[in-house]
Amino acid sequence: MAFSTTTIIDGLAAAILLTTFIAIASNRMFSLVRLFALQSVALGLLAMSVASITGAGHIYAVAVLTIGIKGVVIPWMLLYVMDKIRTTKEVEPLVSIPLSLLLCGVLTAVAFYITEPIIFTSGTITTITKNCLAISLAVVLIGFYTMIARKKAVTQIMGLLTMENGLFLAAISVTYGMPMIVELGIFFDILVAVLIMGMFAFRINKTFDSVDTTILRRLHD
Amino acid sequence: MNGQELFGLFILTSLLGALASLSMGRWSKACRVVSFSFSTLSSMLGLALALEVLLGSGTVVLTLPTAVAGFGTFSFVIDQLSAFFLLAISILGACVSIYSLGYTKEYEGKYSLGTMGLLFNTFLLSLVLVVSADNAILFLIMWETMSVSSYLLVMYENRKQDSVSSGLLYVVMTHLGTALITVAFIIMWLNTPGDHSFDFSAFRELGALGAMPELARNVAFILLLIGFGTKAGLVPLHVWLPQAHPAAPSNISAMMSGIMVKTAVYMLIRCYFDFLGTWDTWWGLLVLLIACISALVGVLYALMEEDLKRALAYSTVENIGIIFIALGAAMVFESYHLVDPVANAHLGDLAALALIAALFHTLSHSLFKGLLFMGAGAVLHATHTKNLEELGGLAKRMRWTGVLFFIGVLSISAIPPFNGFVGEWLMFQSLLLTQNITDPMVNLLLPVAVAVLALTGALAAACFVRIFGATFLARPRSRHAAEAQEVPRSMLVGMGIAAGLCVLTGVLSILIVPEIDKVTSSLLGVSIAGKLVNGLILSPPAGEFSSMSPLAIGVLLMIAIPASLAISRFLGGRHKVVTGDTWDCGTPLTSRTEYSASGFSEPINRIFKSVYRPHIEVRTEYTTSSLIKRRISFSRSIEPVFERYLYAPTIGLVLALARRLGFIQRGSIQAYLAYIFVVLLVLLVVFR
Amino acid sequence: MIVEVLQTILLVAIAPLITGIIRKVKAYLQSRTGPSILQPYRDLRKLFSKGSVVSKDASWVFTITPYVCLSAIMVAALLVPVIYARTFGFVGDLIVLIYLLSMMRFFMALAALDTGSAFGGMGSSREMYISSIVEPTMLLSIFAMALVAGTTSLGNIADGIATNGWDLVAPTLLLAAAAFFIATLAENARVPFDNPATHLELTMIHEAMLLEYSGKQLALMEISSMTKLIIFLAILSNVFFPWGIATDLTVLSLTGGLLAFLVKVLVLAVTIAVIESATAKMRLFRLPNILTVAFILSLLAVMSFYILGAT
Amino acid sequence: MIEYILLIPLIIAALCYPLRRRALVEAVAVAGSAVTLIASLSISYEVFTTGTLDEGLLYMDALSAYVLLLVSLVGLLACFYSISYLRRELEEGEITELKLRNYYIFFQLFVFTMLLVTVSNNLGIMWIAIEGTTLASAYLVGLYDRDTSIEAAWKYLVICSVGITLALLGTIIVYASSIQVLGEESNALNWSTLQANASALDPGLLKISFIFILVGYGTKVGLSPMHTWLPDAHSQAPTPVSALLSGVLLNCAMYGILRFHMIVSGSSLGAGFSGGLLLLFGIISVATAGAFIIMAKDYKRMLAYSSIEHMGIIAIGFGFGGFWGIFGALFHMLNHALAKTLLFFGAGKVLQRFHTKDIDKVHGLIKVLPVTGALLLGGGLAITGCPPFSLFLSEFMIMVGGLSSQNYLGTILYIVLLIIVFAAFLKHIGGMVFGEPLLEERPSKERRGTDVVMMAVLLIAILALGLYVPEFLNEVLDQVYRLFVPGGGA
Repeated sequence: MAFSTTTIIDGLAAAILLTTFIAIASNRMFSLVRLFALQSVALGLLAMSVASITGAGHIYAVAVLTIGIKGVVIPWMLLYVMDKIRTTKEVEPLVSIPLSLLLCGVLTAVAFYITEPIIFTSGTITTITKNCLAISLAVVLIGFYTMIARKKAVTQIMGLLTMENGLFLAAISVTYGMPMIVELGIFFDILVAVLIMGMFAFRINKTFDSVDTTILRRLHD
Repeated sequence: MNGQELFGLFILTSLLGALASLSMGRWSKACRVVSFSFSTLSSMLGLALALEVLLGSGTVVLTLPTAVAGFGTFSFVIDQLSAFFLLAISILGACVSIYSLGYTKEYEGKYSLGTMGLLFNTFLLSLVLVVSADNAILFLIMWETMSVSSYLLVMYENRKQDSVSSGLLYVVMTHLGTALITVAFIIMWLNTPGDHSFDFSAFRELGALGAMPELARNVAFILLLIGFGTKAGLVPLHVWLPQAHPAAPSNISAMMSGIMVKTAVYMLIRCYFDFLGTWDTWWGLLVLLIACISALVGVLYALMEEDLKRALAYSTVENIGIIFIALGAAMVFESYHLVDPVANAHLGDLAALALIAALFHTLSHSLFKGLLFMGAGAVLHATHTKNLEELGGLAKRMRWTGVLFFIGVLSISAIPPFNGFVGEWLMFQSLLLTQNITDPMVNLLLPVAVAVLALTGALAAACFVRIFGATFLARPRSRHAAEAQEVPRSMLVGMGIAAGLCVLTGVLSILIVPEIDKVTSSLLGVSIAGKLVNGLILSPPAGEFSSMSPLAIGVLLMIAIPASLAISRFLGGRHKVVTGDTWDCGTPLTSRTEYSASGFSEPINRIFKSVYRPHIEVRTEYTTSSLIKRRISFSRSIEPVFERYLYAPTIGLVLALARRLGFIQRGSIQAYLAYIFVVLLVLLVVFR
Repeated sequence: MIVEVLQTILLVAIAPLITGIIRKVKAYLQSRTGPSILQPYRDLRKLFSKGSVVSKDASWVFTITPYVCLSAIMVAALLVPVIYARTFGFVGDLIVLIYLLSMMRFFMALAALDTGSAFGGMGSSREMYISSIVEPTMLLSIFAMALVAGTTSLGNIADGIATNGWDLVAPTLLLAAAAFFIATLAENARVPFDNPATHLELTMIHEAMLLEYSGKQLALMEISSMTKLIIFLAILSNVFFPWGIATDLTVLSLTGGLLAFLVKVLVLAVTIAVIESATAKMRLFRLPNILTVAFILSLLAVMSFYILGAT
Repeated sequence: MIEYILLIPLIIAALCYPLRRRALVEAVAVAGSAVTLIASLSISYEVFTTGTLDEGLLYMDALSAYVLLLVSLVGLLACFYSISYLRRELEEGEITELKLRNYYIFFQLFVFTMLLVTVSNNLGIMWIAIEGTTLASAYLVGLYDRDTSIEAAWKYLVICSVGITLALLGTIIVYASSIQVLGEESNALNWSTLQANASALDPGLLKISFIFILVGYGTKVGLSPMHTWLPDAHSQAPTPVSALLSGVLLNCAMYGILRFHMIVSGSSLGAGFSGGLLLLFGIISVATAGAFIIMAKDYKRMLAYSSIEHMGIIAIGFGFGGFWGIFGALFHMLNHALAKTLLFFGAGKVLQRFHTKDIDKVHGLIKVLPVTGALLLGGGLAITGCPPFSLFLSEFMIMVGGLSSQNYLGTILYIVLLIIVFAAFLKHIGGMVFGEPLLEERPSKERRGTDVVMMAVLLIAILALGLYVPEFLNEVLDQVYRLFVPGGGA
């Protein structure tokens, strides 16, 4: 049982990393959102698996919230925003896709390099899911990288969300989730953040006739 | 009234004066009178306080609540050394206050006199508190209060771009100095015994040999020298001085040049002789070296300067150099004396002599430089120009100003029996009596200081002939000068007191030197008054070396001048004095044919060409024919060596670096995120 | 006390004579008859009986300068040993002397500027320029002697060296004397620094400063200049080579001192005259070269005192 | 007890919502801020006298109380200043009535989040609160409908969110290390517990987590090179908000770092690791800020860079450690808050008079706005660390801290940079205050309202603190300092 569940967990973690890579490779906005939804669902399933092992009730709740908010509500909101501001359908990366993929590969290696002592050497962390830490850090870094390498405001929001997913994975993997109240607060914050950012994306579009953030260069020294 | 009450009253008066000026800012005239009456009054109180301590014995102590526990006791103590500087501050403060009554009139309606009164009173107060602070932090606070108030006063004519940039240079330099002083104090604090203390009483315990590690002592010495040297105007830290002094209103220049730069002398004396102890001979030699350079550079630049006040400012650099020559000599002697007080007892005497010379010259310089700046202010007041090439002929138009300025010029040129001469005489004596130092290298270096002192004196005389000549003599070179009128009486009174004291402190130096000896003996523990003064004669301590009596010289001159007058009357009888034109070789003379100030200094410019690196530009405009010239214009500029080769590159470097760094804030959010990304990765990889 | 006053009066009294002698010797060397050696006295008498013309541009500085100059030089004369190695030492020492001379020059330079004449300005400028190097030279060279004698009082220096003999002083003395001699020429406006006989506008220095003076005022200035010259000669002969000077108050030694002084001064006067006849005036801007040499010589004199370890 | 203080701004925000009259909104907002201050004072008094207040999720010790006081004090000042400032903006048509009301609502929410930062015990909640500050203030930063304000708000939002996200990862890692020791208890994320058990925590994890925290919250603090949002946001926000951002928001974020710093210092890593990093980033920040102050063209941006500089100084102080370093840094938090508030208030007045943020276009303030000009100059001298202002004392203490902890290189850099900043800052301020005004002349007298009085009071306060630090403040700072000594310290 334990064997098979950890296999599932590892598989889901790998799926999350994979979706992140595909998101880097994709150049259609809609597929980005869909990939994000997929990733969130995978994350929710992973949380459920963990919950099934540890039997911690609040993780189930968190898993449901993840699937509900990140897998459904937020993608829907993003699609709504994209629809409203009628942006082009292309992603418009700053760095070419092959190079990005290469860099993200490097980032994954770096993430593993960084977390390696924590996972294997120190032995302080005893969770069965600790191997996922490297993947979660990789997802955080790649999400971060997305924000740097993409032009559009919406893609930046999605990069941030990807980072959050990575974080969430980390939380699950090394601590079996944060205390409930904290989790709830975090979800609330993320939701509000996306809302506000979406609003600003509107305002940017209205003011500049574009959601390209590289033209936001009035303020400089 | 005892000393403490007097001190309290002094502080109260100053504060009241400051507040009163601030609140009366609306009524210019009343404000002018009130603020400077208050400052005169407080100066008088300061004078009384100084005399009480100097003539009596013991100290006056005033304690404030401490800012932060751990900072020690915030108290003001007036001991002999403080009292001496308090004396100088009060005298000049009183003169300048009276002078300002009239001088500031021209600011009515242009700038706020309330501000002037506020700042002037604060400045005066902070000067006194600087020389009496008895705690390192309290001292720093007062020191910067002094700097800031003087900075604001320099910027008083704040709509002139010139004042603003000069003020900035000044405040930045002085801040730099303060930073170094602060570090030095912290180093000293770290070495105070037991539970570290910022009190000066704890600092005094550092003077024992070995109380501080060698490195810490030397670092503290260097930092203090640079820090206070900045304020004093030692080369190459002097650059602010010729900028700030001319930009300030003249009453402020007088205070700054006359007394503010001396507070650095005060504190260096206290730090070196009172706290650290001058155990190393090289300290004194270094001071001597820098002092020699300062004296020479100061006077050389003063000779070339066409701005009256700037020339005076450079002359301050020179005189600070002279004071530091004596100070350095005292440090050299004291270093031998400290090591072996018995065998080198005579060197202890010499140290005392050199220190007396330094202090005497400090007092004299505050008087005559104050006087000269006030005189320059009077000239400025009457002619609205301080360009030497536009002045001239004022001796006839401003008779009293001319006479008073002349007394200042005589004093600063060390003409006997004025006070400037007495100071230099004492210095020469202390430098010449060095045969008994066992180190031959030191023996060789001291004559160089003598040579520099002599050279400086001669050049200074040339400089002041030029300044006085160009300003007051011959014909006016511009309409401003031609229409000049005598200044108001209060200004003359202020200058008159200073001029009178220049003469008195010279002629009656016999009375003053013993008092200064009390000051130095409180520091060095050696009193030489008994050896120095016999009746009317000043003679240095080493037996029959030499003697001099300023009083006798004064009396002799006073006899000789009427005598020569009488003789010339007597010989050949009375004859008429006819007034006529100056010999003009047949072509009428105009003010344009006079020797100009630049012309006057041209030969010296030639000798010291390698120092000045003059840049001469002659431009000729022709008429239609290339043979007939329409006009020829000539301009000569000397290279500002320190500004160009020391300061400009430093500033340039900082600016270039800043500009380089500017690329990081280009507005791209992607780039901004990338910085965070990179920092994060680097830290994680380094510290994983 | 009386002797001190008397020797000062003697010094002042023979001052014009020395000037006369120098002129006479120069005339002789140039194969002229030349005026009598008493001619300077006659000139002075003549000048005293004349009125003065004062420029309308001049101020009080111009008026007081002759009196101040004369007074300063008289006070200075009090400090110089002539025939007896005691002076009014308590009044001042060599530093006072040098600064009194500087006072005289200071006033002269100002007075020259006062009339607004270009010549005056030129003379004043050049005078201050030369003196800026000459003054330290004088000071240092006498300091060298002061170190040797252990006192800066001129009388005591003379006394000390006269009593102690040659071995005490040799190298320091020679260097210092050479420097001081150059300084003497420069200070007294002699060739090669200046030509006392010229009124050629572009070359004169000292005379340019006196150009506007006339009558009595000129006479006073002339006396001052002449006295200045003899003071320098007296210092040369009695501070650097004090042998023969009276060190006690016997008639014999005083007479000996007088004779020695006259002989020494005469020798110096002739030397000056010979130099003036044999050399040409230097270009103004080449003067620093020789002056700097003198300055370095004097510095070396002081240093050699320490280097050679004399006490 | 503590929750009341949190409720006040929330209630006020809610009260403002239905109000339609401008004056009423203003009155309610100011009254609310005043009540907040009073409540903070009383609760802080209790903390300072009894030591700590423990209410589970909410917890206060001296450090919390100290920062709490700063928040509510500057909050009140800024709220008060907002009245005249925003009325003027309304007159000029820069904002609408609706925006004005929303402004006060978000203002109170902003204050609420900052208060929450200081009183939360749980590091997770603290994280939520800090993220909340970003969200609440983003509206305020982007209040004006100008393209530049939107740009600034966007950058602020995105960059700070990213930073905060990283900080959450740091928090998670700390949590991971703590549940190994404490088990999965609800207080395993409480810093009070963590600090008490710091020595048992795994140093490797703490290291990684502190890096995330430093980079994450450091973004919010404005440590260079994560500071990039700061000048944009400060220059575009309405001036009272800039004051609030500079004066206390940065301190709040710094508070977040400090909590972790205390935990890490208590662990087997000692204070060297986190202190060293703080020192490093402090110096980089001061250097960067210095460079930009030198090149500054916009005075509000210059003030923002100066905030970066001062946060760097505070970081340096904590980095040096020791009594004087920490004491100085704490004191500097207060001083900087007061001085920067003063400067922003002055800058606001200048902006409304000259309608430009260009340094080169503002001259002769002393003539045009004599009192503001004088106060601005005083503030400029104060902020650059000139005695007799209190910033000198705190900077001096940090210097003492540096030399006594034998960080010679650090101290030298610190001093050199301070001098450079001093020169550059005064050059700009001097150029603005003095000189001949270039104003197209519409001679109008300076409005000397309550805002000028407030500025004067602030200046007098920093002047007085520079000469004498009252006994109680001394005591408070000392109490706070003792929290930094591992093991509670005596």
